Amino acid sequence: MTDQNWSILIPEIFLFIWALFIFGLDLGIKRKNPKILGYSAMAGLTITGILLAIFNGGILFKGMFQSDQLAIFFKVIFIGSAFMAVGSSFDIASEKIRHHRGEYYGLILFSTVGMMFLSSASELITLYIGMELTTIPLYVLAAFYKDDKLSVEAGLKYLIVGAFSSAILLYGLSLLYGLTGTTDIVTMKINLSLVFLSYGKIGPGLILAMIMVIAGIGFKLALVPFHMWAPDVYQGAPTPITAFLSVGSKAAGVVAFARIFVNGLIAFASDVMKPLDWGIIVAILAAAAMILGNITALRQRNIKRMLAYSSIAQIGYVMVGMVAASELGIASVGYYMFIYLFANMGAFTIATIFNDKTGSDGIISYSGLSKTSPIFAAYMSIFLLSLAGIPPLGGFAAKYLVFAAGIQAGYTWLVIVALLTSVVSLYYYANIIKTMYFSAEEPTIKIHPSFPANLVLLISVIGIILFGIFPGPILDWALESAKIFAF
Amino acid sequence: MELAIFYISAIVAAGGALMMILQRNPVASVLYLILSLVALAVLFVQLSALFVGSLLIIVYAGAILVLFLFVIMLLNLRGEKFTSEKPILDKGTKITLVVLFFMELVILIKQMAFPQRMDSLMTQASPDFGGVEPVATLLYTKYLYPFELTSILLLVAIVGAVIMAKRDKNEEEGER
Amino acid sequence: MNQTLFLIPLFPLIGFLLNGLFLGRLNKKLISLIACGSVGLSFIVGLKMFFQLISLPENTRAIEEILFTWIPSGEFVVSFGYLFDPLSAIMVLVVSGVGFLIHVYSVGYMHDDPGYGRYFTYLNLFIFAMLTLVLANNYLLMFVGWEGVGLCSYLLIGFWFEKKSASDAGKKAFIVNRIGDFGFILGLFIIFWNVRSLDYNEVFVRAPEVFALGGGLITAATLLLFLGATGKSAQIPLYVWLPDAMEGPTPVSALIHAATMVTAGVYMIARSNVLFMLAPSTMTVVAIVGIATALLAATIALAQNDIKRVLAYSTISQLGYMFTACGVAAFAAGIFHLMTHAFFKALLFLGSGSVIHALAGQQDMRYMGGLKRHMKTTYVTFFIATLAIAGIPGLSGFFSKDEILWKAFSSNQGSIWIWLVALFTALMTAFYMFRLVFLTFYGQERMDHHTKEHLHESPKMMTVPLSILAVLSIIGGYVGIPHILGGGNQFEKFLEPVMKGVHHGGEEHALASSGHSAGTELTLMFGSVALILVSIYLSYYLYVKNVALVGRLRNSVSGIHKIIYGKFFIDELYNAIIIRPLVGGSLFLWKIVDVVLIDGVLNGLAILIGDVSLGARKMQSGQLRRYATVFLAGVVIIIGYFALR
Amino acid sequence: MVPMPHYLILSALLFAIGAAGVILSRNLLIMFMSIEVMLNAANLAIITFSRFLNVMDGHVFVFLVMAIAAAEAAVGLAMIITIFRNRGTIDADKFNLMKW
Repeated sequence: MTDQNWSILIPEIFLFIWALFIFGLDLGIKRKNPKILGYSAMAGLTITGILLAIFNGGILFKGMFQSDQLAIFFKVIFIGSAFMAVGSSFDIASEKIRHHRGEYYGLILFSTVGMMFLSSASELITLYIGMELTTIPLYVLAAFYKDDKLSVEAGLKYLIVGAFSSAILLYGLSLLYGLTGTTDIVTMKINLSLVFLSYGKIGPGLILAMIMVIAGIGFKLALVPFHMWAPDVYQGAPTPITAFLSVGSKAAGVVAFARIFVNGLIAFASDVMKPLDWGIIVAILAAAAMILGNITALRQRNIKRMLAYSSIAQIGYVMVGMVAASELGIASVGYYMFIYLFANMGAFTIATIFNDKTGSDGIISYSGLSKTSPIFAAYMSIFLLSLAGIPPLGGFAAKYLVFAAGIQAGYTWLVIVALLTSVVSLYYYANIIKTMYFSAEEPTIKIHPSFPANLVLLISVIGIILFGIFPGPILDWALESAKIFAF
Repeated sequence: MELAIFYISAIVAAGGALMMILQRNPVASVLYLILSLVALAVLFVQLSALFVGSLLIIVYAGAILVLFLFVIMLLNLRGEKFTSEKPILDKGTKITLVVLFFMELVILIKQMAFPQRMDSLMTQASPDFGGVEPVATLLYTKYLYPFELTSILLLVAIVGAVIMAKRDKNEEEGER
Repeated sequence: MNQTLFLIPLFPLIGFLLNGLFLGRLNKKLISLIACGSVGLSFIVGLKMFFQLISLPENTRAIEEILFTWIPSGEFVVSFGYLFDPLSAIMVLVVSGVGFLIHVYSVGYMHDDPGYGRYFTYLNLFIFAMLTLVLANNYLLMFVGWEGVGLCSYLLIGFWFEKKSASDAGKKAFIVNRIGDFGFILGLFIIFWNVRSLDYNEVFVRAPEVFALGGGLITAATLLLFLGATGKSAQIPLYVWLPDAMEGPTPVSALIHAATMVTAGVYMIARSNVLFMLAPSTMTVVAIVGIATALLAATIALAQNDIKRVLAYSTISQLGYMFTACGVAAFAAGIFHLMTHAFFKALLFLGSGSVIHALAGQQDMRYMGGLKRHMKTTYVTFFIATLAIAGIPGLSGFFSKDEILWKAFSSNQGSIWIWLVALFTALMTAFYMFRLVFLTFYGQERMDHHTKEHLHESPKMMTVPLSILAVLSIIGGYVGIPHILGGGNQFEKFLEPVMKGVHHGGEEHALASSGHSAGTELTLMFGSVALILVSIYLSYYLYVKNVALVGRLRNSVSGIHKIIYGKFFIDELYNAIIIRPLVGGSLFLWKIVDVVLIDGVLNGLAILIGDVSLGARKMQSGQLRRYATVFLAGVVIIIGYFALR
Repeated sequence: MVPMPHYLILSALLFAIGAAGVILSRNLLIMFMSIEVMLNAANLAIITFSRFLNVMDGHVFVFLVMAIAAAEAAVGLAMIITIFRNRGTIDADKFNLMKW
């Protein structure tokens, strides 16, 4: 334990302490002014981001904690999604959440801490704990409206399916441990190649382990067929939490997936390794996710459920980049998640604001929004069009890169499926735009978001447009972060 | 001898688990689960995992499952009926699914190739293998970091459990 | 080089942003000033660049400006840049020029519409997207514009969304175009995959090395690109959206669905001529689809009574012409026709808009007639445009259409059959266009009294653009006078640097490349003109003279009149032998092929996906155990499939 | 010495029984206990591997898994209490307000 650079833990430790501080603050201000809590949570996240920029690069605990570029890239996404979730929570925090406001924000921060630890984990035990640390606060947050039947039901469903998947994941991890004799991902890679070299083959036990790990992480990603919980939970949970689930928690799943599969089991991602090729498994699941997600989204009338199916489909696109398992593939996944952060958080923020005002999540109630709140209708259109992948918004460049990576890696059929389904997807995204702009019904609702929500929306719109037209900086960074894997 | 202990424990563990899911009364379920866990602890000890085995009894059977019992008492669930009106077909499909799952697991586990040293080292473990001290040493040195992470996790769980289980009085109405 | 190119699309973008941000808060004058001014400025810059371009030596006529690297990632570099070469120069001038006139016209036409600001916002966005499409220096940026114009088209078709038919039409256009776009981007991926670049320069230089002539890959790629083009440019089988698109405001039909956006497909194929020339079988498909569309649409147009629908089918038919030209490797002729068509078809649409305006929204020709007395300017300009589209010598349409006919006949890829069908289509075009003119402007005034009293010529804002377009419709063809008439075809020469895929023999190609003599060309030219004149006369006879005869006949009691006016039997004969089957066939095509078959297939597809969607929803039963079961089943199936095989 | 596959197959059996409990039982508490069984099946596998690999890292893993299971159980039971207060039942099939 000598000459270790402990300072790289500072962002995580700070955020943890800040969450405790918010618990205390809630007691201190006697629950009078909910805004202070929200602002301090946002401030804490901002400071964490700054600290992350200062203290990074290095490994701790014999490599169990790695502050490499990939971790930092995704930590920025986590912090960003938490920031936006907090920002869009101001209205519900003052009206719907009467109790435990401090805990509400504190748990968001805790979950973010969990994600940050998870993204830095390069060892199975830490990874598993990071995963639980991410998820357990989210169980509670999903059920945070304790008087609301839907919210509690959402929390319960999330919890049961989550615990179930966590057990499956654990079993998979235990098999990996047994097969390789180690919990360290890099050593695991070495041991596997040793076994391969000495025996000339690796038994099908490995594929069992891989499938169970895919299932466990697939739960977090809401990958078909491990997605069933998602629509219900997304619908019932408080909307900012839904947004956080759909972005932060998914990004955490993505990074965990990348760590285990792209870093540890990279050798088994090609046709040569049949039948141990995890690439084809994930490719089929991704195709299923794109098809099922997009098609089911077509007939949804609730915007949160629609966005749930849409995010099931979106993760399918992300996985196209993942199965490519190349530098471009991982970079495109990073870029995709970055744009997805803006687009999805933005869309959910609008849904939150709208729900505050009208109490409705029905798509039909967005009728004529363009007349009363033209700016927000325009924002929403930008988010949805970016999700659909319309140029020149960020979503287009993201899809382009992911598809290019897929084609480069030889998954042409998958890219064709992705293209076809994205044609379908545009229909339901455009349907909302149509409802907002082309509805003959007289609109009555005018939405006035609070300042932080406005800020979130503005950041998202600027992010989508700016990084859509100039993807350079983000992409370079993502490429840099992809370099940590030796391809 | 060892084999006999294994089989007895295995049967008790599996049977306990099976009985647990077949019970209608949750209290009985918990008791069967405790039985199953005790048998499992015996196997742990047989595998030279003395420390973890005893933890299984102390922590799992002693604390977690008691928590379950508390909750059952608290909710006073005696009266609830879970009469099955589901078609038998549904149940049959599910059972088939589980049996298939088990068969797949068995087939694949039997075909597993393990690292070379595993075959050679199936011998007597060193006397303090799995004892309190070596495990604790590992925990506080090599695995200090996940250990500390777990403490955060427990804190989060406490906060979460309190928030969830607490009955909120609507006192704030007046304040606002 | 000083960078001025990016200004061309920048102005409409600024206009869009200004109008979009202050939506509805500006007064109408300011809105129209911003909207028209921005497009006008684009046109001026375009003109300046054009003169800069022709001052360059012929072989270096291309100005490229790379603004920045758009997607930089290793070998997948895509730059964000504009390319101004002869082809895009023509497109820019047409788009911004015609666009400007239509903007001005719209100021008058949309004056009382509550969505005035919104309208111009969309319109400016459209111009921006269209200019991006034609100025792009790579396929990806072109796709950006391609999607952008599609979006604007969707927004503008559904502009009067209170009408269900309008929003349905928007939806239809949207779905159909998505199918095309899917093909387009898939084609791009094939190109990208093999050439590793999407920049025009690199693609066109490297494509002949990478792809084998007539190879499967290049054929697939070009076919997919062509699928994209059929969507955007309304060709078989994806043409069905265009007639419905007429639900949009008339200036929109003029700008987007006649003059500019729908020609994007032709532009794209002309731009990719190098690729298409590598795939002869695709060329054949293009030519056949083009000519079949031209024929089908012209036949359908014969029996339509809605003035805008006739024009819509006519547009499809003319686009088919352009594709035929591309298909026989006469890309320059295709672009030539694109340009002249932009002039006269925009004029026709605007003229019909003027008519509809005067008749308070009436679009049915059966309730028009006799308008030439009331609307002098509209009538004259409309008539000029009709002459142009019919291909009367001296007007722009003659030169471009004749060029296509001749190329269809003489080119290596062409054949006499294509020429014959094209000629027949031309005859029908002349017929139905004059039918349109006669029904609208001649004969009795069949509208109701109320409307009749309010008949008026449109305001200056509308008639001035009409006049300018009329002038263009006349003189627009003189840039491309064929060799045979002593012109030297400046237009084709101008485009030559872009058409690298076509082997240019210069003079000899145009004259007698395949052994056809100048005499043949002249004969064909005069022959077709004569036939067209006959066709016009037939139309005149049936819809002007005959109408009067029928009227008198109805009044007469005596059967003797029938003999006296024995001519009438000939008319009847004509009617029975020629017109009836033609009209009947036309109706049949419209009802069966268009409405039932193609619409049915498309709608069926949509319904099918919807049903699947419903079914997929049902899987989500809301029960926790079901979710866990599916989860486990997923694991079991995946293990079963992958681990145990 | 009991051969390793014996332990592993027992662990697989326990895991399958646990999974059966989750998908078959309608009582939330029993579902939750079944998940505990699944976790312990995994624990058994880890301990087995640890023994036959002759390294104790697995013991640490199991130790930490127990802590995680405790945390999960605490939150889970609290959630069950909440939903019982909210709906007056812990029948898993009754919670289907959200579907399709």
